[in-house]
Amino acid sequence: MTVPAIELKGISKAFGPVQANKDISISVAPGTIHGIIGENGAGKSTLMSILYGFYKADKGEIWINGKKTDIPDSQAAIAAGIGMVFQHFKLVENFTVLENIVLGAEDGGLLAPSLAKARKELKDLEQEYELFVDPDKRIDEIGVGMQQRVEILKALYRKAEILILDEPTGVLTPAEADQLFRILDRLRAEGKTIILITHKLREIMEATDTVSVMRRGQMTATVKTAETNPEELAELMVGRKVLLRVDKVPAKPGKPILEIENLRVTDSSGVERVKGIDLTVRAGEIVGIAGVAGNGQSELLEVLGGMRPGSGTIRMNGVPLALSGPGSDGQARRAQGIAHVPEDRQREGLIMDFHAWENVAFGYHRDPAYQRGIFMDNAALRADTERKIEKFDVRPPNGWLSAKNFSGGNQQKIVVAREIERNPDLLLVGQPTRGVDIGAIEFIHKQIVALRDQGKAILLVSVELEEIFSLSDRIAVMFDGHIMGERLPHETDEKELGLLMAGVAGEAA
Amino acid sequence: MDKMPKWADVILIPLISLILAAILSTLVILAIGENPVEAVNLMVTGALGSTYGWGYTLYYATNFMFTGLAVAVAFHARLFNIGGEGQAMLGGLGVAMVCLYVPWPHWSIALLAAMAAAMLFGAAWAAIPAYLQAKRGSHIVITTIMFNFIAAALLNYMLVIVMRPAGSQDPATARFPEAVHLPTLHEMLAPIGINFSKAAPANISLIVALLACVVVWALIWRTRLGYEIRAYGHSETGAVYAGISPVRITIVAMLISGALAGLMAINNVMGEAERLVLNSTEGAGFIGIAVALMGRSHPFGVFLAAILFGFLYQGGAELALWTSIPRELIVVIQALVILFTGALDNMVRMPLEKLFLALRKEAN
Amino acid sequence: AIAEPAIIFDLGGKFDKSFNEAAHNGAQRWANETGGTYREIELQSEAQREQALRRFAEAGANPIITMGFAMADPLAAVAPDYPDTKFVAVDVSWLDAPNIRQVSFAEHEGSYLVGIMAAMASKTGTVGFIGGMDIPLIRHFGCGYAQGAKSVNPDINVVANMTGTTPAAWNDPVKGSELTKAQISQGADVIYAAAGGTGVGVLQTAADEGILSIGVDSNQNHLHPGKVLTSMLKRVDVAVYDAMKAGENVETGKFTMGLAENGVGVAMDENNAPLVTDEMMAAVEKARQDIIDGKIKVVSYYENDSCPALQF
Amino acid sequence: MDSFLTLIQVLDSTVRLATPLLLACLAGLYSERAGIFDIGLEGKMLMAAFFSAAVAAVTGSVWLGLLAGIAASLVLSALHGLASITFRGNQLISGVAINFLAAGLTVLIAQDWFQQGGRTPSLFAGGRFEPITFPFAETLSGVPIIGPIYSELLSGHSILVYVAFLMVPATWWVLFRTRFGLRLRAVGENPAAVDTAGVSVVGLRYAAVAICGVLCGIAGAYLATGLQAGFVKDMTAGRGFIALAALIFAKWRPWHAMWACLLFGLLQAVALRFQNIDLGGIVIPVQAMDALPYILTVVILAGFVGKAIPPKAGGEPYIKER
Ligand SMILES: Nc1ncnc2c1ncn2[C@@H]1O[C@H](COP(=O)(O)OP(=O)(O)OP(=O)(O)O)[C@@H](O)[C@H]1O
Ligand SMILES: Nc1ncnc2c1ncn2[C@@H]1O[C@H](COP(=O)(O)OP(=O)(O)OP(=O)(O)O)[C@@H](O)[C@H]1O
Ligand SMILES: [Mg+2]
Ligand SMILES: [Mg+2]
Repeated sequence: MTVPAIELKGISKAFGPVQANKDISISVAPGTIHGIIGENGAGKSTLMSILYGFYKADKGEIWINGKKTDIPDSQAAIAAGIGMVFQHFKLVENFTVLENIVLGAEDGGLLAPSLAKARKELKDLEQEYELFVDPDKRIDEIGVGMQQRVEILKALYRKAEILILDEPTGVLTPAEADQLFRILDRLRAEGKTIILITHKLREIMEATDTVSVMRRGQMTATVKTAETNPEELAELMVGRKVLLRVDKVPAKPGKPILEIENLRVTDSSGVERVKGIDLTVRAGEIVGIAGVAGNGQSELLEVLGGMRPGSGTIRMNGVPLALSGPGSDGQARRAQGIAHVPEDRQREGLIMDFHAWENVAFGYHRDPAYQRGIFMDNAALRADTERKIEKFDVRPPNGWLSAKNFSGGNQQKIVVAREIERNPDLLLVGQPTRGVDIGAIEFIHKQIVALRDQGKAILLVSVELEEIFSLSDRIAVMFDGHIMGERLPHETDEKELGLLMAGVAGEAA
Repeated sequence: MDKMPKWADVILIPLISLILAAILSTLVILAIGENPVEAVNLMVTGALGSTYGWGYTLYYATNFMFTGLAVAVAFHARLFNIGGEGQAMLGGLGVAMVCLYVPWPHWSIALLAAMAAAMLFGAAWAAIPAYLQAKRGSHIVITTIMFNFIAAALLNYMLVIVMRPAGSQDPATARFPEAVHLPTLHEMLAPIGINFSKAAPANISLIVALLACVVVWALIWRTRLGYEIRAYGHSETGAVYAGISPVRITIVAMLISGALAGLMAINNVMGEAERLVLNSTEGAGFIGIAVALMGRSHPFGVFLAAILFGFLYQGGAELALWTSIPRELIVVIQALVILFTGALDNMVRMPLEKLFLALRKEAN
Repeated sequence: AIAEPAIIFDLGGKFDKSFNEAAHNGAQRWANETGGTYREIELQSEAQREQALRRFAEAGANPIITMGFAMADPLAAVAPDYPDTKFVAVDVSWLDAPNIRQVSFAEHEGSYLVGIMAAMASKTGTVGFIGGMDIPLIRHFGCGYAQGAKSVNPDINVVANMTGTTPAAWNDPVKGSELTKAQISQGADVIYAAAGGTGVGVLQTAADEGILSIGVDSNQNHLHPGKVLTSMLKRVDVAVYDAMKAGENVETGKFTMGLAENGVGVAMDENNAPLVTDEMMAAVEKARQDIIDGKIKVVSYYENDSCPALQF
Repeated sequence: MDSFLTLIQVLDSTVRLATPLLLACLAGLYSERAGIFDIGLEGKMLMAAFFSAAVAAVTGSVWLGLLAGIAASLVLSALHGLASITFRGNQLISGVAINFLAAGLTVLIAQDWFQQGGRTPSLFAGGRFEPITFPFAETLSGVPIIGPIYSELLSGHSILVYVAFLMVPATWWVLFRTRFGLRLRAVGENPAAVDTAGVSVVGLRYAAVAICGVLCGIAGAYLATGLQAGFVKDMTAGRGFIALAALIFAKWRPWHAMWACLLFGLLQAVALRFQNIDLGGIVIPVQAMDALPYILTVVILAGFVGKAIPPKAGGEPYIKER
């Protein structure tokens, strides 16, 4: 039996009242790729941050290569040979690649020799692992794939023997992801130990030697990858049998509700994110937009929801919408019968410090039903909230709680209740079940389907292919601001969509 | 769950901060070789021991209610308006123009016009920083600081070159005519048999300030605009989602804030000095920051904090008059209050949160 | 009980080494001689003027002595409310209230004398004047000074600057210092500062740069012994002392203190003795007598708001 | 020739007046480059001015005065660090508090120690920084053009003036050529990157704030013991804010900071020397000159003349755990 490269014993960590990690133990063999999966908020990132000395565990021990090691800060982790690529990159955007790599690992007080040495070593590392980067480019000039390589190089430059990657493929196309896995293979061949965090079962199955499953802050199982299958892992992840499809009757699409022609969106830094798309959503159907995060889906939803300007034509029930200037904001969109469940409920959909009853009016606070003279009719608001809490089974059923005091799933229920109950002609839904438990997922999915069955149009954006498959009546795939193609769910599969998502044109697929 | 109960956040933390500030102030008084007990005694009798003292305390408190509300309204929209001083100066200019250049038949009409002018001028002075913040992202803290200095230069110019009566030596306007004299508390309370000091400057502006507290409360917690201001203050992305225009809210909140700061001029310029002098604001714009921080940006809190600072100011003036403690002691106290209730908030909060968490764990 | 007198110093504060300090000295002299006590406050801001007046009046102080013209307006408002209190206003001469004693000085006469000394001490033929806040009172000083200098040397060049337009100009030594340097570069080798606390900077820089300066109000010769030619004394101390001595019975009305009343003069002491020649002494003494006798008429700036000898 | 001499004089006074601005501006530069906004420059300078003058007056040694000034300013820096780094408070509010604290404490202590209405006694030789005369300044002063430039403009300032101007290349070098500078700039842009690279964010930020304190200390000491001969109440007179304005004007870069401070110093010098400026019929009142630095800053901030982008993480406390 070889000595494990990493051994965690009884790690616990609480953030205030939230217990992010509960008594976690895990052991990773050297020279292997060890996967960790778990739902959003399961505590994966927290655990790794503890290993990297970024957070301090409340309880527990860390053993590296058979030695009990104290890791009070990242310096100690680096010294112990640990490198980490965070879910959200930790790069200084207006520094060059080279400066980012030497930052914190300089030799001596002067910069010039450090940079020269790093430049030379970088060449060697590039050769060794096929990690090509331009050392003199600034971080804000290179793409995310490249940024990730910089992060990996940062770790290797610090002589990391253990490499932690936290959801490295979330921002990558399947092709880029494949390249990453080739690199990881090479690293493993060199004898390095790798911990790979992801929720994507496919990646786990393809890349890892061993896999651990986390749920609600606890480690529920560790199994050899070769001895398990996706179904079993999914069950371990959520704690019960997973329902892969939503029960629903076939769609009966009616007249077009939303018609998009040649829509273009440029973000605040001047980058074009949506590059001329055409799309129609009809009454009584759910159109799902699939794609890797960052390919323009968010911007599409935001333009439709009145959150940012765009150009081109959008017609709602045949009437053109203003895409910039007056009449293009969220208030106008709501008046035109568009409701919007935003991608990020905590930053957008709710005011976390408002009471639930104040949030129930959020976006509709100008509705005459909520007014009494020049004042807001708070009594009416609270009565309305009571009803919605009841109907959507929000727990705890207390309208006076602040939004931040509800769990993620219940927060999402408040948002969904508010938007669906408006009975809109068009419902925009972004990542409706991100970070929501399976029970709530089912409930929210049912509500969305019910709305469709009332003959409403629904545009769904999700990065979870599974969700797209189970809800959509029609699927459009976005890549790099374009719609690569539309498919019917029963006529396609994950493989084909994956190729589209990677920008491989439909004909070739 | 919240980390601690609301009452702890709203009452306990400011109270502890205040006590810390008081302890340090006591140390400062000891350090300069004075007797803190005597000093406090003198302050209390000087500020609260007579209707004269009360008259000054309430006069200062009136100023601070206006500027405190001004800072508070901006805080609700997560805007830090350090420009209250300049806005109040400009408000004074507006009041002086209205009072000097228009023949008013009665003080009541003059007061309404002066209020309008004060709010207009104060709001106008806040408008440019607001616009620049909203449209061009210029940091409002820096621009409002700059505008304070520009206001001082402008007022200097107006008083030295434009509004100084011929032959007068000091840079100040002429006295306002008798017709715009505002009723003082002495005049207002005499009919109901209360003999309030004739010499104290507290005047009907106090009533306006109290009304302003109520109006601001209603505005922030009972109207759509207040809802939008608070929503924007908590989350800009949320506001955009809800169709609340950040540009509009930034500008509107700052206009209201500037108008409130400007409105202070009816008290110090029209009610007290009855002419416009240099530095008539006496730093009230800055004290507004302390008042808003202590009052947790709630109008009732602002009201209480304003009274406290009114007391400190009048008490401090008395100290300067009867002892060798300079009036700057008040500036130090004010600094300590801002420091503890504003900047070092977490120093008090973090241990308290831990305490409440532990208490709750125990309870479970 | 006998009421205590009170004194209100202007913004420069009682240690401005000049105007307010003269008043402070007068009050101290009274206190030392009589063993009496008095109340005092140094104003910090414009807005405090009226409060200070009222507070002392309320507390029964009598007489209440105020320093500087800026107290005129608040006095006009407050004095009628306290008819039994006597007020003494230094540097004020234009109010009409029965209970105010208004004391003003013939600063132009004293300035004329120091102007003579400046012109006689100057080697470059250029002398300087640095005023505080630009108001008629200070022009009044400068005007007398220029006339005195020109009486010695009709071709003399008098450069004049004012520090500012607000009361801050009384207390801005940095600016006083910079103005001094500027005047030195224009050739001035004697500079007269009539600028309150700002003058400290003028005298300092003049001493640093090796030229002569002239102080004002108080005797400032000791500030830089051997470097301050003289000081134009304005006997504010006497005015304050007299008022305190008279107590509640101080006579009200308007009083002007000139050379004849010993209200203004030049300071001669051991600090400036080496600088003052016998010739200078004689010229000053002669001019003093001539002014008292009416043989020389020093034109006052107030007469028609302009100066025959100096363009501001 | 006459107007040339006037020009030299104005520039000479520009150098003197720009010095405290420059020192404070560089102080702010270190702090803000590390992500700590500092509107308390004014207060630190004021505190340093008082303590340097007070200690110089008592001991008769200007060098002890300088040390005391730096120490006093450092104490306020530590307070700012405590509030904004350790307790992650609002940096702007902390700055406001520090300004008030200095304004009040200086007068309070001055009154207690010296009973001179909030001033220190005037400083005499030994208690002040004397001008340094360059070699041959006297001899060369007669040479046309070069002479006055050498003997008036360059020579004859106190040592702190030269220190201030030498700090410009030094600051540039430290920020862009050393490891410390790289880390300092990084922590102002993305503290998480520095943290995960194994460098202490807190340590770096405290270091930056401390450097800021030292420079503010020198600035204040220069005011009270170089430019002036003693402390008077409120003697910084808004210079800390002009320095802040210059920092924005300079877009947080050392060389630009020098030019910005010289520009603002020139404005002050001109406003000092000429009351109202007559430009062929149009009279610019002195108040306009006084307000010009502030107006220029607003114009810069408005982004009409090149955008001023502050360090990304500036003003935000670094919070690892939400
Ligand atoms: N810095 C923090 N402060 C407070 N709570 C936190 C912090 N970081 C994480 N949490 C909470 O801890 C829990 C675990 O979060 P963590 O980020 O480790 O989950 P995760 O498994 O990585 O999820 P995801 O898949 O979304 O990345 C969540 O409830 C989260 O809200
Ligand atoms: N940032 C936070 N601040 C305060 N309390 C929080 C925070 N995040 C979570 N909580 C609290 O922690 C509890 C658990 O939250 P969490 O989001 O992990 O719930 P959950 O078990 O995942 O439920 P759900 O499946 O509905 O998301 C919630 O009840 C909530 O009150
Ligand atoms: Mg994570
Ligand atoms: Mg959850």
